[in-house]
Amino acid sequence: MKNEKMLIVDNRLIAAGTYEMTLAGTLVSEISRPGAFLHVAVPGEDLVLRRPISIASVDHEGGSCTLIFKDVGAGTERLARCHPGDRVDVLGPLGQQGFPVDEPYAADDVLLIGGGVGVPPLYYAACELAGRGVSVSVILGFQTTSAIFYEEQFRELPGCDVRIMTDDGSYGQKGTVIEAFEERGKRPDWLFSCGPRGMLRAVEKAGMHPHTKGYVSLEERMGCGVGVCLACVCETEDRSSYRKICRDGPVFPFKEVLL
Amino acid sequence: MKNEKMLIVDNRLIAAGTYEMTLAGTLVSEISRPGAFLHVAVPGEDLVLRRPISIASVDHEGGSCTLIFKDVGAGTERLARCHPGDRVDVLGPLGQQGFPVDEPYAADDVLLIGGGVGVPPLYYAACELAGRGVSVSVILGFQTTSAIFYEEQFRELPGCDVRIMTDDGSYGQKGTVIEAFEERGKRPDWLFSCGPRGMLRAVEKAGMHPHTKGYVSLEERMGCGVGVCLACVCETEDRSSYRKICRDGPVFPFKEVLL
Amino acid sequence: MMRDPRLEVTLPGLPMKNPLMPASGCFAFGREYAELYDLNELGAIAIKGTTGTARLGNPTPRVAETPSGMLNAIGLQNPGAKGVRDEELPFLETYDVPVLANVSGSRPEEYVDVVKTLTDAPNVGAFELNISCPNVKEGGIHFGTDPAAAAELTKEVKRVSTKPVYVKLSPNVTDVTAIARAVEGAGADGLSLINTLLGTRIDWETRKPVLANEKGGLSGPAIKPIALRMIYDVRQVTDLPIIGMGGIQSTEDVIEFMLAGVDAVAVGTANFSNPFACPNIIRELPAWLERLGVEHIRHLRGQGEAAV
Amino acid sequence: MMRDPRLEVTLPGLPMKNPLMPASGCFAFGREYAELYDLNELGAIAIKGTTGTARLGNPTPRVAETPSGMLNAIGLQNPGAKGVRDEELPFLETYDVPVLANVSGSRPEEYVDVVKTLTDAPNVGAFELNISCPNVKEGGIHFGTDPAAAAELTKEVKRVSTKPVYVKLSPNVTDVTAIARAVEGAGADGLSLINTLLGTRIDWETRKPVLANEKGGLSGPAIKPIALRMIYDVRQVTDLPIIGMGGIQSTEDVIEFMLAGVDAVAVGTANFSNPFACPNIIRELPAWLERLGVEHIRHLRGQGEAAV
Ligand SMILES: Cc1cc2nc3c(=O)[nH]c(=O)nc-3n(C[C@H](O)[C@H](O)[C@H](O)COP(=O)(O)OP(=O)(O)OC[C@H]3O[C@@H](n4cnc5c(N)ncnc54)[C@H](O)[C@@H]3O)c2cc1C
Ligand SMILES: Cc1cc2nc3c(=O)[nH]c(=O)nc-3n(C[C@H](O)[C@H](O)[C@H](O)COP(=O)(O)OP(=O)(O)OC[C@H]3O[C@@H](n4cnc5c(N)ncnc54)[C@H](O)[C@@H]3O)c2cc1C
Ligand SMILES: Cc1cc2nc3c(=O)[nH]c(=O)nc-3n(C[C@H](O)[C@H](O)[C@H](O)COP(=O)(O)O)c2cc1C
Ligand SMILES: Cc1cc2nc3c(=O)[nH]c(=O)nc-3n(C[C@H](O)[C@H](O)[C@H](O)COP(=O)(O)O)c2cc1C
Ligand code: FES
Ligand code: FES
Repeated sequence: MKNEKMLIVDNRLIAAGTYEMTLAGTLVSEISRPGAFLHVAVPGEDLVLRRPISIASVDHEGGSCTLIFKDVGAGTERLARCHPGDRVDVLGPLGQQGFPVDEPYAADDVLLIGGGVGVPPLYYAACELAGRGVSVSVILGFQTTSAIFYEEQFRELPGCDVRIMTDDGSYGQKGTVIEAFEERGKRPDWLFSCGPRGMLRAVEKAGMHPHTKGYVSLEERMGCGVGVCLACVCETEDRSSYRKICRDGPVFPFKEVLL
Repeated sequence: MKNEKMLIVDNRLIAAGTYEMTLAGTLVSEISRPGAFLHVAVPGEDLVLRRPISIASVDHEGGSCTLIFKDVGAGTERLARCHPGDRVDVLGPLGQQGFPVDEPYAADDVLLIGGGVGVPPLYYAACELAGRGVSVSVILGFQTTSAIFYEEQFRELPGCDVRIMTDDGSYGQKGTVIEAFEERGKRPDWLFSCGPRGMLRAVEKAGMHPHTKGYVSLEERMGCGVGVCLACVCETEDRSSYRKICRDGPVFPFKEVLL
Repeated sequence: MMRDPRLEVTLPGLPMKNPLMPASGCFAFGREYAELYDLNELGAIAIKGTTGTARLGNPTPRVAETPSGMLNAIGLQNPGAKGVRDEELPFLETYDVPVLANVSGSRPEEYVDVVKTLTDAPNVGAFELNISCPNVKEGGIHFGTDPAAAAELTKEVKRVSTKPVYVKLSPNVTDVTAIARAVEGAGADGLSLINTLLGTRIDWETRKPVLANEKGGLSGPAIKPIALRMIYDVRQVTDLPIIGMGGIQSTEDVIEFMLAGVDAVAVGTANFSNPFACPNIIRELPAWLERLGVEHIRHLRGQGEAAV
Repeated sequence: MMRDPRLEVTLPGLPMKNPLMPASGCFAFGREYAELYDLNELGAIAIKGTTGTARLGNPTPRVAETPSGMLNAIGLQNPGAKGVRDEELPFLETYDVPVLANVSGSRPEEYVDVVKTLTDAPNVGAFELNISCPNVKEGGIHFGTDPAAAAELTKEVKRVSTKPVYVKLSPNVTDVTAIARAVEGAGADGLSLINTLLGTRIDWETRKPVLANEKGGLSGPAIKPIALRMIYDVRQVTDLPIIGMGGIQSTEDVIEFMLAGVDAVAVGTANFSNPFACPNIIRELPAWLERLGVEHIRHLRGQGEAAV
């Protein structure tokens, strides 16, 4: 974990309201886990809380990493307006538990299910898996055509099978990722998922076979991002205690947490 | 009075911690009075009060005007860091009473006394006077060589006699503007002054002959800048009432206000 | 200016074209901003706090800056009730906008005097008793922190007023709902909240408080969450009309205050940073109603309360 | 890390290398920030509010953002006094930094229990009674708003504590000096102020309060002028040591709090925006002393009071 004023190398609109920001800095060398996130300070003094954004990809040789974020409020709007050459204050990488991309065997059936801006950490996971020779199936859900991003990038990964679902059917198949998941029939050995809470609940309901090793990346409003303030907790499945999403996660086995 | 996001055409360091910012916009057409000021919003959302800065010169044909300000705190620091091409939210021109530059005759003895960042509105006044064929004497006080600005610009005005005083004697003559004023002997017909309160008091004490028409530009912490909040008052000489510096001034006859 | 029936709200004494008014002390008596836009756009106008006789106010500096806020210690500089009646209200009469006359004083008799002097002015729609000005030493705030004193003052004013009376509550209290209930019991027709929070700043260079008055009232966005909380709490104990204020800068803020339970809002400090704050918000409101799927702005009132 | 004698301050139970400590609830029990810097740099450490038995706290969302501030409604999630004693304090014992143990509870007996459990821990230098947590329904804040209840609680705790006791005052009161005097009379060894101000935010999309708990405590730069004012006022009525907090972000802020009358400061919310806030300020302090021409930081204490 480092605190660094990273250089914005690139910041571009890649889909409706969705930006891809490339950051360079020494903390890139510490990034190793898909699911890890950066806690990004918003330019301007009035917003005191940092914004957690998942790492979408990392280029260790080039010393840069990529975030993909949607402009949904005051903070992401300002980040969207940043220019290459600007610097942004970043704390990270954060999160001690990511997607276990080192574990699947090449023959395993690995399925990634992502919705909207839940897609970025899955892309990082897919890159790592592909790098290890594991082929993955990906189901991505978006509201509509204009919201889709990274379809090509996924397709370019060796052995990556990509299915796009849109709510309005304007691209790919009309329907939710759950429908695609159910249509698929066979239950995967590994299931990595990230997206809106409702989608994650539906995935859990639809997909958790005893032998499926399912992992989910969670979101919650954060303060510190490092585990001291206790803002970002989620209940454990048995409701007996809490996990800190920022530190214990943000990725958890489906079985561990209550969605 | 207009509220406009003016374009920063230029912003450069011209002396120690002192910046010259050139702004373009339609409100320039309303600028007519030396002494008038702009109420400048500071970039960033956390500083809610605007900063009052005197107009140092105006170029009606080019549609631009110039401010000269010193970086003395959070607001002026951020303004100093603005780049050409940025926009800055400006309310102005403000102040209904400026230096009466239309009144002196060519033969009148007109003296301008300025200290530090009190110099800018006097430069605007000197330009107007010179334009009307009135020659002026100028006494400018600065702390030290590195703080001096606009000496050349004053000297280039036709008939302008410039004397520079420095506190440490590192340039011009060592001493205060008051010493230069007293050495000068004869009392002027017109005296326009702007600078720290202490300097203004000393000028008043040293210089107010019954026939001298003396004017002073005042500073006070401001809220609205337009006369509604009553933050920026100064007492009248007889202590019976208040004047609003932002609206009734910022220039007043020495006799009207209590310094 | 277009009138939009979806924005019209009627509060006691204040038939408003829209729920927006400039807050007391942040608009003087309207002359200055009238040079910038047509005051007829406003729902109402709260005028500067008026006392029995003219006051000069506090020495300067009277304002200081704080993170997302400002401190003021103007000290109720105003021309006195007669001055306001004879010099200021006639100017505002040229507009079709009701005036909310903000009344201050050191003793109950002073409040009563001001109300007597202004109550027959045709454009005064209602009074707003400032029982919470933190910036004058002799009184004012005392009425705002003691429920019994607040109630007594309300009663005395109600006795002489021919117009509805709003009481402007102080946030510098342990339990704002107790004051709200007390003044409701005493016959208040409405409430305004919040006034400023007491604060200070100290200058490390001079080693003195920045304000000549040492302390001042904190306003601006910084206090918005406190204002919302107090309104939210007061809305649970009374159905009186509430004029909400404290840090409102944007149309979104107005919606948030509505959801917390207000009937109308006042915009104070934001006028200083953006002199067009009021008309801009008014013009943006219709689009927000559509976005929210609301037929009339009053339907938002109190809709943000958790259904517990 | 260099020790600078000009920064050393000694408060009851807390011999501090410098007047800076992280504020309770904003540093947990030190483990996380210990990964970022050497905790030995700190003057002291205020640990998370500890209750008699473990608490799970409130549902999420537990934080919301506000202009220059934040709201929190954590609800005192903590492992309970025994957990803190057995699991957390031993870790902090590896550092040469006194601990200020923040104590919370619903009933006086709970405070007493916690203090009994922790009072013999070797690195607990003093207790800080959190009589002002706005985020748990059953009590806590009641002790903070009633002088008699605050005094009674202080007395009971003093009876069992072998360490000095600081009382952390609530800003949600009409007269903070009354509480300060009451707890001083009851034997408090020092004061901490301020805790958070009650606030709320409402989401226009969901039309519900942003916080699951509806309301939360406002902290951060927004509250700084209120904190300074309360400290300034309390300093006029007592000579007790004061630990000041509320919106401190920079070295300049620390100087301002010193001038207002504190003996030491605590940094809360700023840790979240800048995890190095504490060590950065500590490293900058010596240069500021030179700039101010002050031989020892304690010479600034209360120097910002107007000479009236
Ligand atoms: C571990 C993690 C990874 C994330 N990764 C991504 C990503 O890769 N791409 C992306 O677009 N978004 C991601 N998010 C969501 C992102 O943090 C929010 O969209 C963002 O904080 C919104 O900030 P805002 O100022 O624009 O919105 P506002 O609504 O103005 O924010 C107000 C406050 O609420 C918080 N907040 C609002 N929405 C969320 C949310 N969904 N999750 C957490 N905090 C929220 C903000 O951080 C801020 O403190 C992630 C969230 C978490 C927790
Ligand atoms: C009519 C008028 C004309 C001015 N013209 C110039 C000029 O041409 N060049 C120049 O350098 N300065 C000028 N000043 C002073 C300038 O306004 C302040 O230096 C500036 O506001 C400081 O802001 P800050 O944020 O850097 O300082 P901070 O100290 O951080 O400011 C804090 C608050 O105090 C106010 N403040 C601080 N110092 C002053 C001051 N001297 N006068 C008024 N408000 C102050 C700020 O506006 C702000 O609200 C003028 C002031 C007035 C009233
Ligand atoms: C400069 C200034 C002067 C004020 N004068 C008065 C006043 O005379 N009477 C009054 O009731 N409130 C007065 N107030 C308080 C405002 O009306 C309002 O309640 C408060 O500022 C909160 O709103 P805001 O955050 O939008 O400014 C004044 C506020 C400011 C900033
Ligand atoms: C997330 C969070 C948790 C807190 N928990 C506690 C606590 O357990 N006990 C306590 O006395 N104060 C607690 N506080 C209050 C802080 O210690 C401090 O008094 C307050 O936040 C003001 O300081 P600041 O503005 O620097 O944050 C908490 C504050 C925050 C933001
Ligand atoms: S955000 Fe602070 S504990 Fe997770
Ligand atoms: S600054 Fe508001 S009256 Fe002058």
